[in-house]
Amino acid sequence: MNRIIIDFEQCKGCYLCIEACPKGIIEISNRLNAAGCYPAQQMSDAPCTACALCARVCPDAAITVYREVKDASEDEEEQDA
Amino acid sequence: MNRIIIDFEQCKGCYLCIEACPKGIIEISNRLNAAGCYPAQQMSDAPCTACALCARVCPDAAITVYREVKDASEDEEEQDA
Amino acid sequence: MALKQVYAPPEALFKVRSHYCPGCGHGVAHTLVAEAIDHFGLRGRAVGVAPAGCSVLLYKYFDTDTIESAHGRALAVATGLKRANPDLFVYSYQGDGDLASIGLCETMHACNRGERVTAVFINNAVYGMTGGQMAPTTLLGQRTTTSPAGRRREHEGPPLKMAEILATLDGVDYCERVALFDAKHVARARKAIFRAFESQIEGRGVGFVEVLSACVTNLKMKPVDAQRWVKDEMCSAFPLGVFKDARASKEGGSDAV
Amino acid sequence: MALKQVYAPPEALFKVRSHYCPGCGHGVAHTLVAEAIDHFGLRGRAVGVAPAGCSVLLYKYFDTDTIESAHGRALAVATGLKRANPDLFVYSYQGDGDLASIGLCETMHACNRGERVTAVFINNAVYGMTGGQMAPTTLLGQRTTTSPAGRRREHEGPPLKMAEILATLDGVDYCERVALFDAKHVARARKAIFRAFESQIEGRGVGFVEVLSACVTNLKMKPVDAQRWVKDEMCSAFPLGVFKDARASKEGGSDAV
Amino acid sequence: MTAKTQEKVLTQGNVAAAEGAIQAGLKCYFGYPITPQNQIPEYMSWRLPEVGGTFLQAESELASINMVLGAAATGVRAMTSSSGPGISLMQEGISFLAGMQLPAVIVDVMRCGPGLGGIKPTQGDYYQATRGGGHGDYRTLVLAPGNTQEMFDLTFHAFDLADKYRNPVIVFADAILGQTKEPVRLEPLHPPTQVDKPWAMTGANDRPSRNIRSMYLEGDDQEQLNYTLRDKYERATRDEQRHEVRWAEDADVVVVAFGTPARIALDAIREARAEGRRVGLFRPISLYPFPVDALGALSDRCKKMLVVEMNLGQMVDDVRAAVRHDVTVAFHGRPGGGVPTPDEILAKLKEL
Amino acid sequence: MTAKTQEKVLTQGNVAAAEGAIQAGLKCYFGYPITPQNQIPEYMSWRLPEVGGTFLQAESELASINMVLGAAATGVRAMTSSSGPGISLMQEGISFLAGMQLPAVIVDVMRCGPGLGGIKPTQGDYYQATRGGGHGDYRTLVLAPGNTQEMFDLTFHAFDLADKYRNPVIVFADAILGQTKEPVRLEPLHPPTQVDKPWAMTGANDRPSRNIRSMYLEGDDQEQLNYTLRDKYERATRDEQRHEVRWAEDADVVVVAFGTPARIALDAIREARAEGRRVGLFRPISLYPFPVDALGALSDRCKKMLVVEMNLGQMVDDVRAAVRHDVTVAFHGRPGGGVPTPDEILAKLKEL
Amino acid sequence: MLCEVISAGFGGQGILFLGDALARAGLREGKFVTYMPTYGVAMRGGTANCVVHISDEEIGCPLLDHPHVGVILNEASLLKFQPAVRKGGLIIANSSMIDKTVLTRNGDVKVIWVPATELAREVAGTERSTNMIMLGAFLGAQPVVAIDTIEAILRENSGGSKKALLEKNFAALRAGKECAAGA
Amino acid sequence: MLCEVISAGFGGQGILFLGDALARAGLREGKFVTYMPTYGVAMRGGTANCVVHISDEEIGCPLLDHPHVGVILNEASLLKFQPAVRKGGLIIANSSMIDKTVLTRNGDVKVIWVPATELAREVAGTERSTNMIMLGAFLGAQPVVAIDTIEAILRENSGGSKKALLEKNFAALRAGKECAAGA
Ligand SMILES: Cc1ncc(C[n+]2csc(CCOP(=O)(O)OP(=O)(O)O)c2C)c(N)n1
Ligand SMILES: Cc1ncc(C[n+]2csc(CCOP(=O)(O)OP(=O)(O)O)c2C)c(N)n1
Ligand code: SF4
Ligand code: SF4
Ligand code: SF4
Ligand code: SF4
Ligand code: SF4
Ligand code: SF4
Ligand SMILES: [Mg+2]
Ligand SMILES: [Mg+2]
Repeated sequence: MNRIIIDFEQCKGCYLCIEACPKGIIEISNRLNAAGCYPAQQMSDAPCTACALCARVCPDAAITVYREVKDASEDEEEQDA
Repeated sequence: MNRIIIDFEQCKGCYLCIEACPKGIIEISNRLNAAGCYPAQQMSDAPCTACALCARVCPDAAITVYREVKDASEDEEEQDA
Repeated sequence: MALKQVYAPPEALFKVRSHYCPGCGHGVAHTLVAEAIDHFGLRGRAVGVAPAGCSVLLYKYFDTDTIESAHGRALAVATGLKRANPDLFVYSYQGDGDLASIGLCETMHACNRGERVTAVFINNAVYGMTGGQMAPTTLLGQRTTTSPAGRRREHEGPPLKMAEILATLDGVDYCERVALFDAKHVARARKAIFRAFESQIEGRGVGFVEVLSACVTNLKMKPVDAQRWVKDEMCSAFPLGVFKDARASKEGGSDAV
Repeated sequence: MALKQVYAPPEALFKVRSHYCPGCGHGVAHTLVAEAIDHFGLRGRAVGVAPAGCSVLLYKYFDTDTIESAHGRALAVATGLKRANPDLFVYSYQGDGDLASIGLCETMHACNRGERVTAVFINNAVYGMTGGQMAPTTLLGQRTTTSPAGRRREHEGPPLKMAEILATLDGVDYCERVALFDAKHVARARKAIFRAFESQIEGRGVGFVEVLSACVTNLKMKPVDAQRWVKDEMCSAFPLGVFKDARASKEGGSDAV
Repeated sequence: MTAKTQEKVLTQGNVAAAEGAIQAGLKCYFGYPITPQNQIPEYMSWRLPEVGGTFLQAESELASINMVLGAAATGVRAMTSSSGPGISLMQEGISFLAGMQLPAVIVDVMRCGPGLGGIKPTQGDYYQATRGGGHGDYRTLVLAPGNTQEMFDLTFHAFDLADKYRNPVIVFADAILGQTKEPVRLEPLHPPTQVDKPWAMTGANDRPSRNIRSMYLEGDDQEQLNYTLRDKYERATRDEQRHEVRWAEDADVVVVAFGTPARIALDAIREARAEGRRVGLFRPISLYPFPVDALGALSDRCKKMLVVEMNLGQMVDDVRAAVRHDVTVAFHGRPGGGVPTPDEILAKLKEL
Repeated sequence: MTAKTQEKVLTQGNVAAAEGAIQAGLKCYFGYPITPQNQIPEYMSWRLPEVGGTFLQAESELASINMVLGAAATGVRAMTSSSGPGISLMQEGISFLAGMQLPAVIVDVMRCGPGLGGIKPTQGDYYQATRGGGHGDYRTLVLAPGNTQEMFDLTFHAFDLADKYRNPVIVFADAILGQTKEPVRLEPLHPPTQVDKPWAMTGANDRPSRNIRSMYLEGDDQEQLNYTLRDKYERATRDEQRHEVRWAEDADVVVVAFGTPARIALDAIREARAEGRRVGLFRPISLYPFPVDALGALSDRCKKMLVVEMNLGQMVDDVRAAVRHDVTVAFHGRPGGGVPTPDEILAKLKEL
Repeated sequence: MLCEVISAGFGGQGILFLGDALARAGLREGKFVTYMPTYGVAMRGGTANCVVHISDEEIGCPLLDHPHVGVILNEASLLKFQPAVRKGGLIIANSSMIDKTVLTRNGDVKVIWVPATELAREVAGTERSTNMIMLGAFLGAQPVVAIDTIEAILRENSGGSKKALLEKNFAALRAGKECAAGA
Repeated sequence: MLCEVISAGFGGQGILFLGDALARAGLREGKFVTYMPTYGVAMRGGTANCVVHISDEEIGCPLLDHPHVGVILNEASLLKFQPAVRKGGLIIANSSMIDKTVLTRNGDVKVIWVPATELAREVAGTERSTNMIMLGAFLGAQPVVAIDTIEAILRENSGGSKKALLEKNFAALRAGKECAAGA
């Protein structure tokens, strides 16, 4: 399944990703990170499209996006499209 | 008769007035002033129209223009027209 | 079936927690510039010129050579770098106080000379680093710590429109104003920055991008509200669009998004 | 029958021999500014701000209060004067190096703020006072003591068009470019300067006049030839005309002479 | 000194300086943001209009100082404030103010350098302020507050001095003084001194036109201008030296320090005295003119001096030049944001 | 010294300085016109391209110094030149160069101030050059040529020093030195010194990325930077003092002067010697570091010193600090374009 | 009598407000006081701290020297400032945000743990009153100024519109005080 | 041997060229030389002067001190510089432009009047050679350097195109020399 990973310590809790996600599948964690904020996280098992809109708007480059593919080598050029 | 007076010491001998005079009645004096140049002067008895074009272009405010009038008080506002 | 990374932070960014406030536009702009460095393979010859402003710590984030500059003088420093070694790829990154207030003289002259540099301009309508004072780009009526009653046209003049002004200068090859308030506009901003990189790579002149960005802290808004403010208030004072594209030989702000 | 004076030098000019070179445009520009002071009866409340440049000795010629300014800072000094005492009539007088090179930042910001001052700008395409170095307004191909092979677009950029640039700024009420190469154009320049005085008198904003003028010495030409050069070369690089008249609410360079 | 807290208000140093200027009759403030003095323009932005003055944020420090020059030329009281890089950018303008003999006040709340440096406290700009960082044979008068009350009092006083000498005056503070809040009496002890300004740009209405300039081309006029300035500086050196001295009567060792280090030294001296050491404190308040008379006299009576600064040793030059006898002048300083602690000073005192 | 005129070319001081820079391997010149140094940019505008370098007239001195900073950061030799007001405008940039530890050469051909002043000769900017007119605890190395040949030689040398210390170096001349033509050997006595620049901005191609800055925010890094600078200045003080001394062996009285006043003093001393007076000359060549060692040693041997400057007394502070015994240090100076004459100096010598 | 207090926490936790109120109260009670704030680089989310001196005689150094009291709101600040606190001094620590095991000072200073964030939510309904819980606890343990004086100061400084918050802050002060009394 | 020469006149009269040629010739002949120009404020039409020192030993002050010789091309300059000339010195004055009655030095210096402007027009066909007439006259009266050396210098410094002017200047030098010889 497609998914995003939000770096727990890198996230500053601005929640712009929540606003950006067309699927509404990002939520606020209830754990505090070292910097004193509650990071965002993907809702468990929510249907991510790997559209990366959340990652685009994240000011802290905290989000990595993964797509489920048949073979990990396809779509090489996607990132710079 | 209309006429101009060129201040002998103020004049720097650039001769722009000569170029500007539509009547061609300004010439170069053959006397040197204190600053070491030959001032411009009105040719004697030449027909000046008092158009003041020479004065307008003089960079050294060296030219005064006189028009012959019936009565010295007329044309008060001429200068700022 | 396997998981393939389709988006990851650019290589040209160090993986560190930044000092920027949560939701600050600087972070997004950094990512875009770093993506361009990656894309064009410039890490090995790029030099970044940092301003005085919230982005003064550029060196902590960009894995390229970087140099500090005195407040407002980034484009003079960039000129020195590029003239001394034209093989370098020189990008400057400045805030509105830096580029448009104290540095306006250097900005205009570098643009008029057509220095082969890429200038990224973060317009957040306020002095972020020093605590929210009025910027040259502060909107009319906007309250700041030095315009407590709101900026007044008769007293301080209206905000300066840098993209419009710089587009009139001969040495500017590309000039666009973009904004970061949603993903679509971030994508557009990315394109603009890539294009501004090309101005330099192709030796055409200054590539200039004005980026409307939220200073959440000094707006005293939540990040989401700050984005809305950028969209509603800033974008109407500062129309988005391409103000000059000398390569395409079509000028003017017609290409608005 | 009697002789009536129909033209005499203005009262606001002292009757002294100036230090200007024979044929230098500064002298004509001085006369026009002084005529405006006379016309509007401003001698008693006018303060002239002198630049660094050939016109640094303004105080020797103008019979109004006058103050020196550091190179390029005339409009900052003018701002200080006018803000401190709005009853003063403040006129600045600057060369191209002063207003458009080192002072560009102060020039732009004062114009954007709409300071109620009158700015006279003598563009003679060269640094007169310091011996003929390249100015921001030096023409492409023009040889100067620091552009011995002629100014090159790719190296120094093209001449800056101040009237066009400043006309884009909100605080400028009136902006015209004039030239002094013949009596007709001197008359037009006089009108422009009078109009720029009105910008201040009516509290409307900056009245700006760019005056194309001959630096005979550094052109190394006879005065008459230098005038022709202004007419032929300068006027084609710097089109004459009204670039902004906020009072008439019609803008643009259409009103060309 | 007693606390007399009833009439005092807890006030930040920067704000105290700003209000001191207001009370001195300030009419125009021009400035540009820079930490650690931003509270001055921020305060001025609402406070100055309240009293009918003009606040304008300038586009740069270069513009600020030249706006101040223009405003001062009209005869009103005008000021700016800044720090490190901004003060450096003002050096040309300050030189012009001195050469044109215009009164102006510049509040300089130092940050650590060189270069962009940081916003930590320092006194690294002593040379710049006291030697005239700009070009030419001029001096700025320099006043160094030692606490928040003096931020108010000396800024107020600076305007009187500026008018009296027609010269720029710098109020010279470190970031600790700028940021610390203390109880302050926000009223001056006397009204501001009014002086005639028969040189001001007021329009040549009923008088011959005037000119203000620094450039004198005829004969040796430029040289004469410099002698005029020298005469003023000599008068100031005679009349304007200020200092504070404590426990000097019996002191073998005197700590010389200005600004915050003098406060820090106070703690060290108290401890030293508690240990039975005879240590005194000399605090220069005017840095130019430097209080050479009092310090020279004191040097007749003590054996050693310890100069403490938040820099690598700048005022120590003036101390060495001022002492008369073979007094040992030792130095302890920390640059670049380092702040000497009472413990360090105490240790140094013990070493002497 | 002999005339050796065969190989020499009549050269103006400004041009000699410019050619000295070219011979040192200058790659980038950025500058802005100002009298009395315009011949430097004018010469550079055609000469530097000839040797493959870049000449660019900057929009201001502020831009110049920051362009120099950018160019120097790439590792090439870069310079600017200016005078009074222009040098004041560079103070922020010079402080940055020092803080960022970048090598650069600034030729300062003084004009008289303060303010706009005039273009007559002066030495009124000694404090500015030697005390660091900018903010922060930094110093610039300062070399003071005494004749046209030294305009060439010391400008050449300045680049080696700048690289050695990674610090800005000022070549400090008066307008007479800038304008006078004299026979000059326009070749250096040795090739320029090449140093590695493992800090330069060359692109992080095969190495980790680099950063050049003056701002250090972590812990006490900013303080440590200042100690690094201090260490460099201490090294320079040990290794770079330069001076010239004449007739010192038997001198009772020593004239101390730099630049043109030292030449003028030469005439006065010749006359004094002709009258049987034992007068010597001490000419500091490095002004920072000041040649304290040699001057201190000389003060052991003479009775009186007469400091001659074209200002109101600035270097005299350094002389007073350097002399070791109760040597009387007298001063004769003329500011604002006044030039001391041999007669005046002779008269002063007789008064002593 | 001299009391030097360091108060530290995240930016946004109201550290500076706490210090300012304490200094004003000291002044109101006729003491010499100084208040010195410092900021981190980051505008938000960084750390903030301030030092307050309250004394019967003129105050020398207004900076952090050897504080008698540390009022510590987060873990990073405890790590940073605990070594500075004087022997025999006092640390008030926010146990809601600090893992107690990071405390290294034991025995030579008195430590009072206050679950301030939680308490604030409880008694004031908002975490924003955490600072007042901490101040109340400090003054409960060591009454350098009266809580009444603090309340008077807060009342004066708050406009009418902030009445509700004011009451919450008073409640927090009292809850903090009680908490310390129980310690 | 030391010779200090002040040359002065209107800007544009070739004063600086005269001084420069003199100094170069001195250098060519193995002497120590200095050449120091000054300018007035006005770029054109003002006054110009320069000081040349030629000596067998190292030159101290390169400025105007007590000149041995004044080469004076206009009246204002004679008024200004005649007092400075050393007793026993020499003044070469351009009688075409100077009213002889303004001379106040009599007896204590040698004065040679040269109708230089007129002579230049005559022998060189242009007033632009006035300076060379004056230089010739000076060197005729006091041969600190050989006129041949001056000619060599002039030749080297002039591009091919200026040949005609060069010949005129040579003629002027010789005419000036003769004129002084006759004095
Ligand atoms: C000469 C100088 N003046 C002032 C400052 C203080 N200063 C640092 S950053 C800055 C402005 C920051 O605003 P901006 O450029 O808009 O950047 P932002 O922080 O908003 O990104 C100022 C005034 C300085 N460092 N140097
Ligand atoms: C800070 C500073 N830099 C340089 C100068 C030298 N300077 C004096 S006037 C001038 C430029 C003159 O040119 P312009 O402004 O075009 O006036 P013009 O003489 O042509 O009328 C310069 C560079 C100065 N006085 N101050
Ligand atoms: S946008 Fe980034 S920093 Fe903001 S909440 Fe989402 S992951 Fe965290
Ligand atoms: S990749 Fe798209 S769908 Fe998935 S979390 Fe991000 S925004 Fe939502
Ligand atoms: S224009 Fe004026 S200065 Fe020029 S020649 Fe005519 S009168 Fe003389
Ligand atoms: S007034 Fe007219 S006609 Fe008379 S001289 Fe002047 S230009 Fe000629
Ligand atoms: S203050 Fe504003 S610009 Fe600076 S980091 Fe915070 S949000 Fe960004
Ligand atoms: S140099 Fe040029 S601008 Fe200056 S006075 Fe002469 S002609 Fe006029
Ligand atoms: Mg900003
Ligand atoms: Mg010009």
